[in-house]
Amino acid sequence: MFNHLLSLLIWLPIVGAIPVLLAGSGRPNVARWTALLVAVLTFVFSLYLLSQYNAADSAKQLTESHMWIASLGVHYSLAVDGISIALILLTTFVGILVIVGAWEVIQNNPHQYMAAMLVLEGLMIGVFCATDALLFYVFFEAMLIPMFILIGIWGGPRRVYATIKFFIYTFLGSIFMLVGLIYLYLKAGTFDLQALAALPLSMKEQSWLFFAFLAAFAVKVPMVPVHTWLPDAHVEAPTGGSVVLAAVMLKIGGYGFLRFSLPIVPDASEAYAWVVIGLSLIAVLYIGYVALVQEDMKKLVAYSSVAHMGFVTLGIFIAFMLVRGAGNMDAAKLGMQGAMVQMISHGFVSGAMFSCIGVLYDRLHSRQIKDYGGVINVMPWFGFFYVFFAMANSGLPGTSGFVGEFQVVLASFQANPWIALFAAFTLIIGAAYTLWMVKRVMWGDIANPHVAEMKDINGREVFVLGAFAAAVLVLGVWPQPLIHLMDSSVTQLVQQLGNHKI
Amino acid sequence: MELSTSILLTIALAPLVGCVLAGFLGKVIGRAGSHTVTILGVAISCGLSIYVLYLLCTGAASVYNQNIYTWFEIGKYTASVGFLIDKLAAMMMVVVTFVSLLVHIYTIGYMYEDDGYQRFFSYISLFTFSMLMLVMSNNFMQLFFGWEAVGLVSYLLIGFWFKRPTAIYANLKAFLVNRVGDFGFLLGIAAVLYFLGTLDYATAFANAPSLVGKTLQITQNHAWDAATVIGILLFIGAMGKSAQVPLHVWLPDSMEGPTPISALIHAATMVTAGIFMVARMSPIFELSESALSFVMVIGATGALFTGLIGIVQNDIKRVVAYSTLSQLGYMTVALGVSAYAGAVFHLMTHAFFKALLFLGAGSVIIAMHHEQDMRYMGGLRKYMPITWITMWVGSLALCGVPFFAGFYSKDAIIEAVGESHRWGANYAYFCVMAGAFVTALYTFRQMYLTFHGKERFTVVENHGHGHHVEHMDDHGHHEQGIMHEAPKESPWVVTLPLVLLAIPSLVIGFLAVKPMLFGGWFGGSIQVHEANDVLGELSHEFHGAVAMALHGFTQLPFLLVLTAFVITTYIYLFNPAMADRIKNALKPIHAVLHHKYWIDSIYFVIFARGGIKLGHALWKGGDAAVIDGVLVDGSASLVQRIASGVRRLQSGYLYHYAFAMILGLILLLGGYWLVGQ
Amino acid sequence: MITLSHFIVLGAVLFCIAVASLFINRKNVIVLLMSIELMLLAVNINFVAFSRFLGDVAGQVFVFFILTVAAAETAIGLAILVLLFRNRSTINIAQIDSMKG
Amino acid sequence: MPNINDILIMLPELYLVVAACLLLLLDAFMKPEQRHWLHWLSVGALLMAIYLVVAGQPAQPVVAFGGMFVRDGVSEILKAFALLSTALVFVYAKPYLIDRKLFVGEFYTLMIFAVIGVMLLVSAGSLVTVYLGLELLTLSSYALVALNRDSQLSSEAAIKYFVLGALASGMLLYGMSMVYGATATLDLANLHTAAAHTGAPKLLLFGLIFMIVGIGFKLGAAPFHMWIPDVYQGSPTAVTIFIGSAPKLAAFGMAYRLLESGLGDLSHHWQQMLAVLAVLSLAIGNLVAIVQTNLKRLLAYSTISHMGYLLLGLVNAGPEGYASALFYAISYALMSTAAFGVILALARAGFECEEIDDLKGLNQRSPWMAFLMMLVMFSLAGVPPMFGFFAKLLVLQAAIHAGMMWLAIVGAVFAIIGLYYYLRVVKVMYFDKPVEGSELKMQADPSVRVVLSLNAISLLVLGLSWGPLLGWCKSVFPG
Repeated sequence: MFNHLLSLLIWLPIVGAIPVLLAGSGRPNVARWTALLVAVLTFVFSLYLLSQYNAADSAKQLTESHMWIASLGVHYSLAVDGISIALILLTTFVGILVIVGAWEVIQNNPHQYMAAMLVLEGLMIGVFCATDALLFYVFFEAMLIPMFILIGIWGGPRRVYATIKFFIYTFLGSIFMLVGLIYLYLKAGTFDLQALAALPLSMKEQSWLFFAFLAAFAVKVPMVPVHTWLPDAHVEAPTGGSVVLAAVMLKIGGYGFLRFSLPIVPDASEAYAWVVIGLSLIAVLYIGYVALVQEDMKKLVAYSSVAHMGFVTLGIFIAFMLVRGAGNMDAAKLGMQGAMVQMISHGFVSGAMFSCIGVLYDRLHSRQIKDYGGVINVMPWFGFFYVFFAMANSGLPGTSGFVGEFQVVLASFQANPWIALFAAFTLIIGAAYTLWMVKRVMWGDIANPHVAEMKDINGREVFVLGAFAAAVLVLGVWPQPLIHLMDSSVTQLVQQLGNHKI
Repeated sequence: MELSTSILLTIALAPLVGCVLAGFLGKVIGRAGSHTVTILGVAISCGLSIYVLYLLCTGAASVYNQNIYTWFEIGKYTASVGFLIDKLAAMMMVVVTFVSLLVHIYTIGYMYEDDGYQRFFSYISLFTFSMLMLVMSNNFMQLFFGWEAVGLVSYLLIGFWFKRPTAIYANLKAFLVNRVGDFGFLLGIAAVLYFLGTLDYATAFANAPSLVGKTLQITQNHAWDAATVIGILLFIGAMGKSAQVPLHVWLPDSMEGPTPISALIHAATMVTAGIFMVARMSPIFELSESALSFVMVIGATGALFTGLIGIVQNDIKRVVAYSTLSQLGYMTVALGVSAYAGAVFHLMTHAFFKALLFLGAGSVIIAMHHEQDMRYMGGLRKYMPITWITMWVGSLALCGVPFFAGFYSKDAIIEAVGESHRWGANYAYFCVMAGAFVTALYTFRQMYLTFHGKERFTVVENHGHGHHVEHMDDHGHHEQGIMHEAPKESPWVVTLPLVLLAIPSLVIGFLAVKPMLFGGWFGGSIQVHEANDVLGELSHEFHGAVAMALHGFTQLPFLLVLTAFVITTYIYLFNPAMADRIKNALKPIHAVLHHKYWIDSIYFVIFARGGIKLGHALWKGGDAAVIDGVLVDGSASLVQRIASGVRRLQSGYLYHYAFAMILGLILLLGGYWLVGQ
Repeated sequence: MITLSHFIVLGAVLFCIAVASLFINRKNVIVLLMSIELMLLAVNINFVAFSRFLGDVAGQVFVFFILTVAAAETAIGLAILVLLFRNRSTINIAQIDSMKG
Repeated sequence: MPNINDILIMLPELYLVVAACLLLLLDAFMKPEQRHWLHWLSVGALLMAIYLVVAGQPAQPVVAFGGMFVRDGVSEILKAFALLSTALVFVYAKPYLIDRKLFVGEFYTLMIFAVIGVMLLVSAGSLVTVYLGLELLTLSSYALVALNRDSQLSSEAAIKYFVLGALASGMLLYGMSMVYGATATLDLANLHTAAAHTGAPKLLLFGLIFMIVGIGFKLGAAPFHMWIPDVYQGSPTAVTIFIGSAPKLAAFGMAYRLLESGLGDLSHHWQQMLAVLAVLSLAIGNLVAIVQTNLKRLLAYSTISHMGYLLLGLVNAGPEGYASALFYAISYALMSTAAFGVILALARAGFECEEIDDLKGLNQRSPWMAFLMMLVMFSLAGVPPMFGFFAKLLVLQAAIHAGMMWLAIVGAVFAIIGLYYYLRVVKVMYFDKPVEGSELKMQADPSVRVVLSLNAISLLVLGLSWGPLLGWCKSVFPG
């Protein structure tokens, strides 16, 4: 089993979905408990994975490779490095929480809901493990199916529009990547990522490929201006869907940049880094202002996700300016680490925010800010979590939200003070939109009788929010373990940036 | 000997423990339980802080600078959590914990009717923890942590009575304005890392000289001096936290918070964090004349103009608030003229007497059942003698009457400014001088309106006690000037802190002036270039505290105070009508001051309203109209339209189908024919 | 003297007439069947002509196959025609358009 | 004179002819309630034929009847899958036929004859055989389309199919005559050599173009696609499902025989033409499908677009390209069989289940059916990990390899548009509430259940391990 640990992690949830489905709508509790069991097992195995991983070694580890399509030389090959492991842990962790979070909230066909969640989890883990481009692509796309179902069945009133928009938007982006990958395959005769990274490419080819990849991952992250699927998807998605979407799925975009754009088309990435950096800064400013005026809490948090993910792309691509411009490896690592920490942290924080909104929604069946007010009066414990996560969302030191942004700002100052200036603007605008929402939802006198009837969170919700809070706090107070986990991988990644292909 | 890490950790963490207990188990351990644990926590750290200071003063312990754990380590960049305990830090620790302790005690009396009793204690303990982290830090990262953490607690406490619209408006405003400062501060830290390659104080200060000559390329052919950039960026942070113009707007509003908070956070400790920070960074600031000039001018402006506003305020707390702004201005000026020691000295004295004034005001407010408008007070001295006397002590200290604590610090600052030859020093000198006069004006006015003259409230008996609670809840909504029972002196938990604060307000200056100002007491933690060492200049004329005080009686500042005393006495004791006549006479000026120079309103229109307008424009215009409307849904509907067009080709008629095939054939033939040519 | 090209042209002309009548005629289906026959005949002429002039028999063999198949085709065609008339009591092509779009 | 060897080579076909005739006789002397026997017998006959095809496959390509009949790897694969899909058709169709009083012997015999036509076509060694196979297939199809004698649509579809089919085969023949004129041979193998040094290249190309029209029609590639929607919609679903599967394989076989075996040297000419047809098919198929409300019609247009993708493989005009096209044809046959199978399984007397809205809320009524249909839809849409995705992957790869990047991008873009209407079907099944009183539920027949499930699941399984099949496809096209 031990050299199949990654396969186990991928397939356990997917196969585990079958008994959950078989439980049928007749026996919801069987389905729930089975799903929870599977999720917990997966999490345990991911912890075991962590224990097996040797952070000192920058090479990919726990490698698995079987010939998949002999006639094409395509392999089913898996391996992980620190970055992957961090994201896998995030996935499995969130995986449990969404199952618990949906416990009695989902009444319509819970078994299908849970099954979809498990399948989704497995596929996302697959994305983080795959070292073969085709395999990656398969997981990358297959992921859309369960999410499509999740939003479509258990979503809000405009769910159909939202979910189809989500699917087609993402598909649109990735189909061009597919064409690019095929081109690479015909050139290299393999889909193996390492081989592709070694493949020499002319600047012209690199540019085309860069934009093909950009199309795929920019949509996923999402970056301005291809972000508009996200608010719709989030608003309509069920709480669990939003949580997974924000916490893990968006990360796959950033992860894609690390695995494809940077190693395979380094020179084009350098040449067009300004595009990505520019878009990231726009994400921080433009989206910040857009978020400020949202009336729907989920939309607000969705937009704030876009802004926060802007830091991820910024941190990744600032590295180019630092490595190739200033030749400052450590600063590049700082930025890259910042991006990674930001990814993980955003996973926790946005997941938590969406869970909070879900808690409110379950009680009042509204996400409109104006329908709330003075919630803290009736839900003090919930209020504590809400304000805490809001603070994390606005990047308060001591919460995970701060770490990544801090590092990225520090790094980008090394590249160019102006970039840092615009990035740091998030301190103000981020606090503005988050706390203004808090003001209107939490503080104040009880706004209306409906609010007055709201009950404070129950044990299950405390568990979910508590788990998120613990993660946010620990990561905020002591990020070093995470950073150490990813350090060697990031170092190696940054060194790769140095070598030209032309 | 070396200070033991465990002691320092205890100092920092004891309040946190109290906070957690009171916060999460508040319902379990009850009110008494919560205030016991929190007070215990703070008392422990206060005692230990004093012990630490003692050790350092007696030289029994050397400066402590160690990392507790590594926060992150990436290549050559590391950020740690650690302590740097020198006299500067120790002094701050003592001030913070001491005032905090007294405020804790005071709160028992002040908040005894409030539902949020436990929550309140948890907050102020959390604040103490954050503030300690700030002052004990040995690196920029932790400094920033404390910096924002105190901001958070301030946010929570200003909005403590979260049912009040004004309170939750004020706390949002406070947090955001502070964030503007932090924005600069963060960039400052980034700049430090960029130029000095470290976040650790010791290393950074050691490398500081290397900044000379370094520049930051702003545009192709334009570069700024490194030290100036760092200095100004860091100082922007201080401007936010220490409420310097133009980022001062949040402090007066912060008076929405309960009075103990105003005393602890918005007068004694948190707002002085900026001053402390700049003093800490003296090695860097010393490298840039321009940065210091900037600091000085900002401070001087604040010192005078915010003080002026204080004259027209009627809310007893707001008067004190504006005086705080003005005093912070003084400290900043001192920093600006490189008289860091003076600034810190004034910081300390101010902490005591301003806390005293606030707590006194609070005591009055209790007595008046949460009436804060001085126009409905007067003649309170016979009801509450202790408050009355202690507040006079505080006021005289604030005005800088010789022998009082305030005198030594403030006079030193004024003298220092006089000595300085920095660009803008004359302007600063004028400001601080005039500021002394203004300070006296509003202080005495406040004392007279509150404690002297005839009572401007009527006592109506036979009202239930229950009204207190109600007043607690919606303060200020009752008809003003109507009391339901005669005001009475506050309980001992309230008066004890007043007395305990009155003592240092009286003597601390006298005792500490020699070592702190002229004795080089701070040692290496504050570095001043010879050229800038104005205090050094002054020290030649210094012949002991007594002499200084006696000399002070003949100086211009004291004469100004005296004039102000005479004027206010005449107006408010003998000829109350005069006040209104003056007001009418100077209507335009009064309007300007009353509207605080319209700065708040301008900010609100530009940043709040403007921001929302901009947001709407971007959302509706950018996202909704262009991206979704045109690109996404637009292309979708375009495809739909094309599709329904193409579908018409499928007419259903056999001969059309046949024709289509023929066309296809012709197409191929024609295409081939074209290729053939 | 009649050359190969004469036959080819003849075939082409017949073929064109047949094809044209397929979409010009909008009256009834029988005409369609006839023009299909015509088309096949055009093809046959081609084959015969070619096989004659190339001196290769295979072409003429093919013609026999075509004729046979054509017969079968017409049989089925007429069957469908009858069916059509029974269901719609018309064989007017212009009215056979219930499926479109 | 044909020797015994020729007979053996052609054994599967001959066997089926005999079987078909026997079934016809049997049917004549059989009481209606005994027809179930007939059903299973014909299924058995087909499976037997598969066995004969695969088991008797010679290692090397062999020819019989003086080169008229070729038995090689390509024909083997095509025959095997054509027979298999027809067997599936039989299984799915039974309940439907019974409900509609169409459960008659002709259905089986006609269809078997059609399959024989397919088998003949795909192993044709000469233009004559091509023509005969084609006609055998199409003539039986005409009859099948008109099977439902009382349906207006059915007869309309039949007449349209018939006339257009005749026109197409007429053009094919005309083209053949030209080619014959230019090369003086009907034998494909000789044609291949003769085409190289013909005296009349123009004539040859002229013929080629006409033949491409015939091929295009058989594939249903635009602009020769007009018959497809109406025939799919008009004919009984039990027949539509057949037309959608085996004949597509046949069409590929025909294209391969004529274009590669016959006129391989002219590839640089026909590549361009096929590229044009491909673009048109992708565009028209995907666009018009978006606005369809009738499920069968929607699938018809999707067929057109899929043929466009198949052509993407053919334009490569190399072994890799043929392999990918063959792979695509097979995947398409499986997918469309499954898709129509679901429709058949849900339809019953008085309820055709033809409209997309008929599937509303299927997930509530019959989750399993909904799941299967979802698999099929995502496979058709080409979403990994479904079989359909890898088929698309291969044809795109083939096109790019042929240096037609633009064509691949066109294919990719239309894949996105196509995605939309497949998602719509899933949406209707999963996201909509069932219509009150709609008797939407799964047919009871267990054989249908099992086979259909296997068929749909195979799309997922083959998606996860499509290597062997691809290997097989590649192996039959020697580089």
